[in-house]
Amino acid sequence: MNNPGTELAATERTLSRKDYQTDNDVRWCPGCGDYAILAQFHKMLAAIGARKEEHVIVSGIGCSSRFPYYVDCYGLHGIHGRAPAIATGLKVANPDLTVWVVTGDGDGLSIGASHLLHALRRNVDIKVLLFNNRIYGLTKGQFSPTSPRGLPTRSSPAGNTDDPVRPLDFAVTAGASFVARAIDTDTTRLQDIFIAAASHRGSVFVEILQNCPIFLDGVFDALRDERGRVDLVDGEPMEFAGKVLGRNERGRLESFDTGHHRALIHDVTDRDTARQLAAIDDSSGLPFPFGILYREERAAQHEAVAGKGRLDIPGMQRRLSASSRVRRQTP
Amino acid sequence: MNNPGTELAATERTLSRKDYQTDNDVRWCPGCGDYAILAQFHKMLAAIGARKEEHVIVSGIGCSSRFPYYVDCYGLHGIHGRAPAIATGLKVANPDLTVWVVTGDGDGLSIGASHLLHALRRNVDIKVLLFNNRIYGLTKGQFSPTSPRGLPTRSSPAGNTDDPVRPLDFAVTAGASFVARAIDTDTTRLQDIFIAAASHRGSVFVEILQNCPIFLDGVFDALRDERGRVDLVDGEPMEFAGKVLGRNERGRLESFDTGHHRALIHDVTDRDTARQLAAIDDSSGLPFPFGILYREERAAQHEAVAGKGRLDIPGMQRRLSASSRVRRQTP
Amino acid sequence: MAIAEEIPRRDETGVSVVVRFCGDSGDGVQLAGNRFTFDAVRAGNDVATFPEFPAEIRAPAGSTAGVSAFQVQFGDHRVYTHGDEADVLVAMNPAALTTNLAHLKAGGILIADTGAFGRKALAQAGYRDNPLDDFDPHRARLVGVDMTAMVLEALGGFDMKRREALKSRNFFALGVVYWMFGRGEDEMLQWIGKKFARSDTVRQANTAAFKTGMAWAETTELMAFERPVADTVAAGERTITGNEALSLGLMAAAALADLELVVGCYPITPASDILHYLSNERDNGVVAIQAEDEIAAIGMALGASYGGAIGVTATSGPGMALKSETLGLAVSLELPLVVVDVQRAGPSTGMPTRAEQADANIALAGRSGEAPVPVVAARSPADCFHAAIAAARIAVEHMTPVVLLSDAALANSAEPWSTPELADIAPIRVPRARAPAGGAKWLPYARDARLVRSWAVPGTPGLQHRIGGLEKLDGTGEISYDGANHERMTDLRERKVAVIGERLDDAIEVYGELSGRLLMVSWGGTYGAVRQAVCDARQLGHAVSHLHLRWLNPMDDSIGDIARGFDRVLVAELNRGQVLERLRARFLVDARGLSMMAGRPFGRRELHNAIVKALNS
Amino acid sequence: MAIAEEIPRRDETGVSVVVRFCGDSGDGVQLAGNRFTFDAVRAGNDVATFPEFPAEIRAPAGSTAGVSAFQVQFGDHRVYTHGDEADVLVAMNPAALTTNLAHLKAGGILIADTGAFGRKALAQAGYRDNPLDDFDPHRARLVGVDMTAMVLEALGGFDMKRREALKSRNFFALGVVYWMFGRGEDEMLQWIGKKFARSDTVRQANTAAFKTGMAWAETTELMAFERPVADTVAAGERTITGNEALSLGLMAAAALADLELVVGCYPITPASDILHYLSNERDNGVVAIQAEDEIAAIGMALGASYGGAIGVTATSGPGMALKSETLGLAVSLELPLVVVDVQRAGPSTGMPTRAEQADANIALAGRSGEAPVPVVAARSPADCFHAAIAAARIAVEHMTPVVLLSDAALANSAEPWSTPELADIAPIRVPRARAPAGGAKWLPYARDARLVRSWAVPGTPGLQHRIGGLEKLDGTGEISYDGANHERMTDLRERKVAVIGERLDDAIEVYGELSGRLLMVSWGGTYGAVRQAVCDARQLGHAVSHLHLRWLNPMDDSIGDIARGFDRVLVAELNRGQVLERLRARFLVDARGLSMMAGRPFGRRELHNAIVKALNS
Ligand SMILES: Cc1ncc(C[n+]2csc(CCOP(=O)(O)OP(=O)(O)O)c2C)c(N)n1
Ligand SMILES: Cc1ncc(C[n+]2csc(CCOP(=O)(O)OP(=O)(O)O)c2C)c(N)n1
Ligand code: SF4
Ligand code: SF4
Ligand SMILES: [Mg+2]
Ligand SMILES: [Mg+2]
Repeated sequence: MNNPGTELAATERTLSRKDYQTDNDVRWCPGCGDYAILAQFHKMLAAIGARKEEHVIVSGIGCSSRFPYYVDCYGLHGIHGRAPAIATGLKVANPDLTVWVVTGDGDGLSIGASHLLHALRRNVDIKVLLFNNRIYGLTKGQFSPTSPRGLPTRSSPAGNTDDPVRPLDFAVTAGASFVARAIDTDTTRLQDIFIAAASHRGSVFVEILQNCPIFLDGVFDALRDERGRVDLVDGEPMEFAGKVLGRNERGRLESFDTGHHRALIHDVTDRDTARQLAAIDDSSGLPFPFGILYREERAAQHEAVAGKGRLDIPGMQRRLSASSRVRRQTP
Repeated sequence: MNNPGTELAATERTLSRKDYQTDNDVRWCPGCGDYAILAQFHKMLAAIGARKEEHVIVSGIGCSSRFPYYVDCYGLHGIHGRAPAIATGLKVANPDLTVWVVTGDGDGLSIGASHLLHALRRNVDIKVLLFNNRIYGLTKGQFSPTSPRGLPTRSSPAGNTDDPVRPLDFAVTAGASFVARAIDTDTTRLQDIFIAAASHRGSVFVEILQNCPIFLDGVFDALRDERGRVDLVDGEPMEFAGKVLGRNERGRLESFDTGHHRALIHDVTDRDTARQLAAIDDSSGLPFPFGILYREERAAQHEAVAGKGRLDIPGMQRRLSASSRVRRQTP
Repeated sequence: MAIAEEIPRRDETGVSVVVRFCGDSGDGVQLAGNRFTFDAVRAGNDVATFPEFPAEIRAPAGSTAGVSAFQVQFGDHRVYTHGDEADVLVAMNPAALTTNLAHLKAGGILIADTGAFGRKALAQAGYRDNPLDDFDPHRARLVGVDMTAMVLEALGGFDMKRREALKSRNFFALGVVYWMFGRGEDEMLQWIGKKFARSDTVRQANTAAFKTGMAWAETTELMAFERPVADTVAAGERTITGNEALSLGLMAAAALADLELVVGCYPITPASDILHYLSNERDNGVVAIQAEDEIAAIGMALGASYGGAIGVTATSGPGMALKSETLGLAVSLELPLVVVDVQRAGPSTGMPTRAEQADANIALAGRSGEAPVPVVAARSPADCFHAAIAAARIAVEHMTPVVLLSDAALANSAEPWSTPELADIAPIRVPRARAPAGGAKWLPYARDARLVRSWAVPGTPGLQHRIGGLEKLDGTGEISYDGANHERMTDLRERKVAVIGERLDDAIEVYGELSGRLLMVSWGGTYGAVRQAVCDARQLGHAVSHLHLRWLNPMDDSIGDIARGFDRVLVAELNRGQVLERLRARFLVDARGLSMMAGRPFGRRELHNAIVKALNS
Repeated sequence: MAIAEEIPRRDETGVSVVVRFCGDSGDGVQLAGNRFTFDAVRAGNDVATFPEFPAEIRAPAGSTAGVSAFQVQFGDHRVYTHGDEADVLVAMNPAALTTNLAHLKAGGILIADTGAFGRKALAQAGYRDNPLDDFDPHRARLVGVDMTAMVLEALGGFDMKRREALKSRNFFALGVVYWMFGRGEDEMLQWIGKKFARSDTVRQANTAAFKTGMAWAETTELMAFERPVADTVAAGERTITGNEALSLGLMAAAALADLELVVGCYPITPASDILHYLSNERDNGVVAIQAEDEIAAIGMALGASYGGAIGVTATSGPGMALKSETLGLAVSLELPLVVVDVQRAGPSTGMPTRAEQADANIALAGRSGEAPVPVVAARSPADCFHAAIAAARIAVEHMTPVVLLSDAALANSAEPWSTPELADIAPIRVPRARAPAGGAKWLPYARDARLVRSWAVPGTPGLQHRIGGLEKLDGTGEISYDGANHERMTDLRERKVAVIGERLDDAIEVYGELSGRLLMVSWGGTYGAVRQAVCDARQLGHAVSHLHLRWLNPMDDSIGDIARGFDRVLVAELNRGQVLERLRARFLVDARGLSMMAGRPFGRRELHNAIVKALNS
């Protein structure tokens, strides 16, 4: 895979999704939702004609975070929760790269919540893919910040006592400039979102609902049903299973019959509605939104902080001389 | 102050606010907003007839975090950002205590953002007072997560490039069960909120806008004006400066003339509206809400996780014998 | 600090056997191994086990990455290690054979399920040809048996899918091994009855498979093994792993102190089981919280300690690194706190399931500023119970954070266990603050003769005070920037830990004479292997003694005196000489390191060779 | 590693004077001190300064907590320290006098603003009576001058409030001191003109105050001081503080390597100024980011290094603790990274503005697992420039994280500074990965003769690879749980750091003979004081030498050889013997520690006494 000879040649021709696979044995459990996500990622790279060397995947620790080992681009498997920080440094140092962050519900929302929050807020141009299986997979089945309340796990034998974090709500509130949701098995939507994410300039947050057949099998089954989900399409009404989402007179989201005058037309630039959609959770009694909830153009962080010019020896010699000439007062 | 003889006697009689002061010299800069907050805190303790030994203030690091040294109850001046975690352990170990957390915009929303998020979400019964001066005071004037975009500071000579965090929005999204805002000089409201916070059972988040005359003097001046603020009163319309806040047909907050049918009546239990109010920021063109935005009753964490009974020697001996009898398989 | 010179005991020689089960993660070899071990203990043997799990993520069935193994040594005398090589290897599939054959003694017995050696399975294991086909009889005696077919046949009458039926193969294998070592059939059948009470089919299937295995062994006249017989060694009522013993020890400590136990943890291999065990003890008064990360976990534990409980947090290397700042705060506050580090191979994520002892450095010196902390290390799975009590005792009685070191091998290995009598263990005294007589002012940083400050728990009327991480004035605890005071406080914090040494009876244990040609030094989990190797060497007449360090800090001067009594000193540790460095610096003895970094405990032979080499050098 | 035996130079004796300014934080004593220092340098003197700020929060004006001080020693020879005691003390108010009088030499000169000694001010300082009233002439010669009144009078004509006018008092004081030491009036007036160009009033007020001060000194025939004259010592063009020199050094390193400089920092005293300085260098290509915390800061730095820049993070003790886990990752990844620790007094929050050297432990050993990291320490403010280049050079050329230690005293003290010629400094070679010839596979963990792997920066076509914190196979970098490989990788990581020692010419510096009665050892900021004290002792004829360690890791064997050449070895450090412990462990020499933990650098006399004591013991 890393044979530079063949590689260079390869980038000249069109690559297929197989070309983006690595030699590494994929070590997820049989039936793990991660496989489907990986396949769509490979496919997306082929679809956009990605040059392998221009993509980097930075991850934390978790089953999901093994992702970089399976994609033949640059990859860094970091430490638990810190991928957004590492990716930030990478992006400002090397702004031409397309930087992906793969994280889990524990990695991104428990130990790494603060880094994720601040990276999204700063609009760092990184694409965060959060694989939400609502459980700690790698450490074998403890509850995570997204685990349903009441869930018995190895660390909550009497049931999880915490209310879950809503990842999309977290991301919109934090200030992500691209917020989307997909589910492992919905290949088309995953593909569309990946392609859109790849070209967004700014902080991307994609929640990917991912089944963990070992520790929380079937937790998303209801959302695979058309009654449990609303597929958002920009400019289209928010229809699902013969109904439509709309805003009632108190300003809240509610389901109405199709064609109702209160039906909402999805507008990816409408942050207020995105906030309401993002807040839908287990207890809302509303279908979960899928697709791109929100998208905004705003200066990305690496542009804002970029240094001007490069430090070379003559330049630095001038800088040093100037500082002595000015005879600046030490503060 | 710590003379136990006189202390015990003192708790029998009614204490005045002076009784809650300590011998420590208060070391904030002249004119610092922290003084006013401290005075109201002392007053609140007197007003609720607080027993000194039942209150504990846990803080992080920052000018604001020196607070515990100035209140004659129990106090722990911790490390930067970690007060919510320390307070959580304290509360579960000793549920009869009233536990306050004093933090700053840097302490609570930068290094400590994740702990704060999770403590609020778990509904830990702690009362978080976040002194927001929109700057790092103690370390002498770097920008903080709430600093205005564009602000030149010692670490952002060309202007801060990040969009600020909205503390109330953060808190409501996180799941705080009591969310309020006050400003240092508004003694009445501060007093009311403190008293209400003291009796709330669950996670309290109070943002206190606090002027730092040294590093960011006057940043809140516009909000001291009646046109810049709306004072929320439960059950009353959201009036300000002859106008009123209401929700327009697109579901957004907007200002209307008083008496308009779209005027909103404040309902502290209405989470959706609280979310909208909390999102008001520098760029909204709306007055900033003050008072209690949101309040909810929900099982507090220390109740959910409480152990049953205490481990004593006979009990533990039984436990040990039982474990051998059962001859449990090691997993 | 007392030195216990242990008289070598008669019970250290005898018969012992090593059995190793291996197969796919789904084959139930851990259950088989544990069960076999348990009945060995019940038969009066001493045992030591070593489970090996595949790396974290479940690998595809049949792959070498998915192989799981369990090794047990049992004997009629004191058994210190799980044994270097197996006398009997049970291999459930080709992947297991290829990865485990090296563990089988030359001339040992290999029991293999020939039915599992199909074409696909062989290919998955990287075999071109079936290795059983012309197995070299000099390598080992092959006992091939088509467990797959026999189990399917025996279970033919049950309403089970093939895949499910095959899950009983481990019981067939157990049947064979039980017969070999004359273990009781009845006990096993009873246990199966209880364990699988909820499913008739599974219970009956396992029973049938087990019986078929036993019958097969009997009919094929499979040689019965020389059977180790229980001797003077009091065996246990059950076995216990290090993590379970450690959890029970923490609970026992809380009981002995009459304090609440509050545990703040963030899951991490191989420490997570401590969180799991303690989460199950809510009915026994334990409060266990899964925190958002390791920093929050130690913060919660420290907050709980401040609030009057025994605050505990358990983690492994990467988490230990994250706890450093808060541990420094605990040193400054002088509050009790137990930080458990179940060491795994590092640096960084390293090899999370593998054992190492390379966190001595971070435990002893991984904080900013001068922040001395007592450090104690458990030496065997069952000893984790006592080490946990020792850690909590010192933490509470001396108002200090304590680091308790275990490791991945201790955590998951098992040892015999008998119910300890808490009445035999000294209660833990709590240095509660009391309002001084005569209206005098109570001072948060006033100290007793042992330099311990007293504990004024919030809620106590009249003792309100403020503490924090800034330097504080000796006595009053007020913030102080005075240089002389800082010097004094630094000195106090140092001496406060040093004086703990005076009361640690168990700090140093010498086995053998107090002088001689070679002193082998161990700490923590290397205890067993070193003791075994020293035993062996002594039986060959060598003047070798064994010094085991329970506490890495404080260290008593007598250690230097002892070391100086030997021509050579060899410190065996699973790192590059971290404790060695302290011994050399402290006592200026030219001790040498015996280092191994292979992610596993020392073997008996490795140590034996090292001893011989050291004696001849 | 080369040993440089330095020949003691003639320039180490001569005349030197210590002046100390003290007053309220608002009185501008730091400005006065810096200005005075600057003109001393311009006059050809060597200088060493030591500013003391009040604890973090602004205390009420006039309180003792709010006192600020600035001490400078200047001389016509090499000046190594800011001096133990002041020859001249300028006190701007009673609070300053009471907290600073102890710093004035017996028989020195005390210049005090008598006008500031009013009733209220005296009470605030805790004086019942005015201490100037019957000042003991044996204690010091009191020069009382009513600066307050004279400044108000001189500035009467300006349109200023009293409070504002009084802000010029520091220029009056400067006038007095400039006259005493014959410093040029013109230079000062020019500088005032430039500095306060933006405000006519302030410029004129300061000018008037300064002239009034000079005139007063002249008319009162205040004795002029014996004036140190510039000698062979090449003085600087300006002064520089440690933090500024360090920042410039990092930039110079980036230029020498032709790499980008990316700095991730979280503010913390006393390291924040590095972030401030570098944030100002955006136009020179520096990317400085204020991260959300220290973990993110080092994460960003590491990410930047991965991306092909020199990643740097700067912090102090508590932040250092937080960086431990990521530093471990950097060791495992083998990427260049510079972690700057500007040490302050600990443990925990400690005394944030005070100096200490107690982070040697955490720098050397504060990580989980075996994670060796080179550690270099700057020895003086201007040396921070060179130490920063050295740290970055080793980081880049050897693909390793490096810890660079400074301290609170170095950070804020100043030294003369002349523009370095970058052409005289060897460029930094970047071990860039190149696609191997002949289509061979590039291996991320293949190494050169110095065991350094090559750097394949993302974006480079054909060299895509994956790295991470799990143990990796030697060469390929693939995840590996193999025990033998782990042993090998551990060994490689250790030797990789050890071999760096072979090329460190500056690692050890011996001043004096290579054997004798006493060897004084210093590292980092204790350099100056130790050198001074050894100079003093040698002048008295003692056989004392000085060994300064620039690198705490790796340490060369020759250090042991040198140490063994002396009867006694004394290691002076502002901690409880952290480097001492390493030296003893490594070389088994009975070195002793000279420890001080008072939040300030050693004094010349303290060291002198220690030397005498050691020689007589
Ligand atoms: C500092 C640190 N703490 C804890 C761990 C152990 N750990 C590894 S992954 C993980 C959580 C995994 O959950 P998630 O992020 O949801 O990923 P998943 O495995 O479910 O994909 C934990 C706690 C670690 N590796 N490092
Ligand atoms: C681990 C750690 N990092 C950094 C610091 C330095 N520090 C102290 S307070 C502070 C920020 C203070 O800002 P804020 O929380 O807004 O409080 P304020 O002083 O404004 O009240 C920082 C960065 C520290 N003490 N500890
Ligand atoms: S444990 Fe769950 S998330 Fe992890 S690989 Fe297995 S199925 Fe996937
Ligand atoms: S720096 Fe600002 S916040 Fe801090 S004490 Fe001074 S005025 Fe208050
Ligand atoms: Mg998960
Ligand atoms: Mg602030």
